[in-house]
Amino acid sequence: MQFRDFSLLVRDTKVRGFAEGLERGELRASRCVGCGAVHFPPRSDCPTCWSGEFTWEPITGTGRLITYTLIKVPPRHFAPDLTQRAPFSTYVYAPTAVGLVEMEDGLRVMGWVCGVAAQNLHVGMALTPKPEVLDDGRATIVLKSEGC
Amino acid sequence: MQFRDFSLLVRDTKVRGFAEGLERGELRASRCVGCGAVHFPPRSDCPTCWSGEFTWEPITGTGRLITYTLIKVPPRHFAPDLTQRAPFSTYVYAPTAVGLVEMEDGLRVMGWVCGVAAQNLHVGMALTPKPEVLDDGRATIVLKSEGC
Amino acid sequence: MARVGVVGIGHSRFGIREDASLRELAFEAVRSCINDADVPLSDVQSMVVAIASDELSYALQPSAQVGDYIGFHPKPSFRAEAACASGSMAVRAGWMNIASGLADLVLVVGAEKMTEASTPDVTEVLGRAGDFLWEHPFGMTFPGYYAMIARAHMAKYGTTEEQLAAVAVKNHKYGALNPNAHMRKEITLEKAMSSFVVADPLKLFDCCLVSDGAAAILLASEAVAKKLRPDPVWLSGLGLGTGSLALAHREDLTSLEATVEAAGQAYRMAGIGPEDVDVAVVHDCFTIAEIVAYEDLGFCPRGEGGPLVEHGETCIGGRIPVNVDGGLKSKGHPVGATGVAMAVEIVKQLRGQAEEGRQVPQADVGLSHNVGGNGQHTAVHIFTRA
Amino acid sequence: MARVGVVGIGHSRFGIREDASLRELAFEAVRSCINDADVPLSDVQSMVVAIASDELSYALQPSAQVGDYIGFHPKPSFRAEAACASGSMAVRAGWMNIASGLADLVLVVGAEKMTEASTPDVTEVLGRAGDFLWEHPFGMTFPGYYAMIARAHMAKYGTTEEQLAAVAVKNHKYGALNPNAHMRKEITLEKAMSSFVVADPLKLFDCCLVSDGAAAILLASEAVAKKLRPDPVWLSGLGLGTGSLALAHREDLTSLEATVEAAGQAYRMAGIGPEDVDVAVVHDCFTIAEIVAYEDLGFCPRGEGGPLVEHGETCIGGRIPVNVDGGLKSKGHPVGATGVAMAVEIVKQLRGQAEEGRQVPQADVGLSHNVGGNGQHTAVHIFTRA
Ligand SMILES: [Zn+2]
Ligand SMILES: [Zn+2]
Repeated sequence: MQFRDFSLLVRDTKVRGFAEGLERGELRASRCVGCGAVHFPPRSDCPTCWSGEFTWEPITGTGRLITYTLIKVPPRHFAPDLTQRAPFSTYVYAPTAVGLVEMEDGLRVMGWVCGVAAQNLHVGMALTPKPEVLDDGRATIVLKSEGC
Repeated sequence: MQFRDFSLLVRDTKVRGFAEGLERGELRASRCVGCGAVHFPPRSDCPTCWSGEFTWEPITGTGRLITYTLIKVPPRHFAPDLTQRAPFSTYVYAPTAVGLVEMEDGLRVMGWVCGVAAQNLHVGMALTPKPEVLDDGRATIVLKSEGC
Repeated sequence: MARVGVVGIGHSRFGIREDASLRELAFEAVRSCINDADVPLSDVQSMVVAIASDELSYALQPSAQVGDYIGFHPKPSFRAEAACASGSMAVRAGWMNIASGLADLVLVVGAEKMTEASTPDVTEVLGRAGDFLWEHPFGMTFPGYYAMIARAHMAKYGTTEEQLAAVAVKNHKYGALNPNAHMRKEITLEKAMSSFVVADPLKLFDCCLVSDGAAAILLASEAVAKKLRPDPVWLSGLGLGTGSLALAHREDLTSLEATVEAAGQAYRMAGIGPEDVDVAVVHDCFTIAEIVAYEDLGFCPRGEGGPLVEHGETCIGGRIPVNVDGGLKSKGHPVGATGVAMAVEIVKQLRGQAEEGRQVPQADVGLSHNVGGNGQHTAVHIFTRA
Repeated sequence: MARVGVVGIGHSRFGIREDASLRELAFEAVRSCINDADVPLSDVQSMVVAIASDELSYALQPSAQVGDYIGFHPKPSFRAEAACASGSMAVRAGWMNIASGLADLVLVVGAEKMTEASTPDVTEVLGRAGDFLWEHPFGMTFPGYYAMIARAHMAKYGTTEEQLAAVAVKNHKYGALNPNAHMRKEITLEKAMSSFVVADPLKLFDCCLVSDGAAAILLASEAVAKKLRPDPVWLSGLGLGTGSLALAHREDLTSLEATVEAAGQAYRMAGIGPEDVDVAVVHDCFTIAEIVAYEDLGFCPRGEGGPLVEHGETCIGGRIPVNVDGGLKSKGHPVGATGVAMAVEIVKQLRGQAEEGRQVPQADVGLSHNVGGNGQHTAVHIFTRA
């Protein structure tokens, strides 16, 4: 079975609003109507108050890089010679760095790091998570340095 | 991941001699050197006497059909429009019948039934199991009626 | 031996659930189970999760998706699997978890998300539940195996295609009354008989549905169960049997050795016989499977399964009501969920909480029968009120 | 609480086993286990099988392949799974099977056939052990997750790439002495440091091998164990913890919450502390994982895992010998087999049967630590001689 793209994966679920957000350039967290907890990755059911009602809110601002890696050996779905179908993000991003940033409110976002040379990456640096639509029309999440 | 063909499946194991037999037109059972038990599908380890030594012997003669079916909805690996790679047996055999014959010594062999119209199939009829190499160069097992 | 009780039951709606992912389906079942038990999830000490296919779940350790989404970590959880009988393996492991003294409140969850994959993909994955090396290469599909069992049963006992169809008609009749069922509509014998052939002699209406869904039960030690509710249902008999991987190796193609073995264990452990069972859910992945189950479970003599259903003896009011929740046939078969959903149904029946028209009167002893593949694994569980 | 003993151990050769299929590998381990226990398989009442991936096995209910091939049916058997920790889930389920009173002689088998698939395929399947929905789409691979853990550990504690490499050097040194190991050859620090980068900062020699293999143990109730042999090793402590599916949700990226939880449970149950452990096998799927395990298991204070291995304290003769079988790093990591193989190694050490140069003297208490995915599941088991 083939790896499916990100948007498709979330389209079939109660968090399909996330994919809609991505396509509009908005990175969204979900907020529980019952207890106010904010979740990213977004959830549509709350394990604290058991509510199933959520609203969407955008993740904005800049976060700090808390860890990162450079994937040099990509999995099959990113290996261009091994599959004709390029899912979600195309391999142009590999071996670019993948990072995890922590926002001021504590939410953490994983994404491709953009605009920083590998040797200049360091834990603690400021990066801004943004959705980005690639030239194949699919959306992904990018962590942008200033000026990128 | 794709379904792999039959010969490949057994090539990696201690029963790889079965695949070699198929290619030479011989349907083989395995006989345990320790206790003499004969196995089909072939085994290379004996759960009775725990021996790991086996010899090959051909399955010959005619058996009786003990059950059968006509597969009208084939699985993906036999569905011609859904995969470009036709493994083991090509779909030309579907929806031809699949049957299970019991030989005189009690061994049972599953295979494609050849040369019998669907409405003439019946439990108890005589059929002879034979390996057959298809036009794609891959081997399979066919249960042949007289004159087929 | 230690007694283990069921103190909570939960069930998602089964069907083509485009609105929910695997984890969201599991949440739905767990929420309803926790509500039913009226116990906070924080009191639950351990969990066992049944999901049949890594591949359909696009995940290794798919149980982690469930544990994470219901907020269960860092507490113990693992996955139990035996294809279509996975749910019953999780129930069994949950029982062992408590009876061994490791925990006294254990959640058992079964879930499967099947309808995202294409029909040929699902057919492919399920077909591998049989002997993928020596039988699958002959175009054998999951229906193909049961078609061979049906053909052998017809040849040996004179079982008819009409008797097979009678199973479907009965199960759709009850499924129509079950709000959680996938296909809530009655069918006629004519409709069943004239549906297209999938694997001769099995037609479309001889085959269960491919569904998404989840179910959950909460198990408790005897002391805790009695504290939590006045009416726990007891899991009094456990049986687990296995059969040869290849259909070719079954001495008798018209019976599942695994069921006979599992039933023997379960009846012995519960101290009852088939005649004591008031209501049963059996594994009707195909109509022939229900008929074979009648015989293997001892509900009727060998070869009389066809006449049993034909004469209405497995309807409510008959000798032994079977699959009055609709069965896999009409309620649906999200494979990992099925065994747990069977436990939910039997508890519902024993509590007298089934919907109108499908409640078996005075049901004190219930049985579930859950088969993996074409008989490689079978679990039989017996539930009692006293 | 009931005592459960290990009365037999079996282990196949690990490696690229082109000569054997999944079922044949399992047979190899079971045969050696049955020989070691000197008990006929017909006396064994029940079985639990660990296989991590349906997809790599080309089968639903892959446990049926094992049961069929060793001739176990119609007796009970099912599969336990938690990715790379599957083997320990089967050990746990085997313990529960006996402690619950359902059986008193239970076989536990772990097996995996991995090298038939291509490297990108295996990378793909293992990568799905993490959060396939929210993290896998960023090219995240299994090494990628541990690379992020390594980077965080380096940033917080100053752990160095040389310290990571020291784990590899140690484990290869001992693996060279283990006849069942996949790669029986020592490596130098220079070689490890100069190998190519897989996921920065992890290099090739920071990663475990992809292997085929199987292992088996036979568990018995206290009474049966004492009857069968004078020296049963007791499975005295069981711990099972879970962690968030997404790495992003770990409060501390330098520790696995699942390990801390599992270790706490196991130490409590066995009535011991980390200082009592004479020999340990820990889950070194990547070198950083072994360093984090030292800290999470309490073998050293937080942040001192790097110096611990650098100073030779986890070699024989040091404070606590770890992975003197070669670890996953050099012995190999057929994922489903690993947890069972860990039990085999600890029993071997406690019996004093390890090969020359890798036997820990006077080992009375042993510990195994087995992680599923990047910390979604962790099992810690404690074995004792008395
Ligand atoms: Zn809430
Ligand atoms: Zn023999």
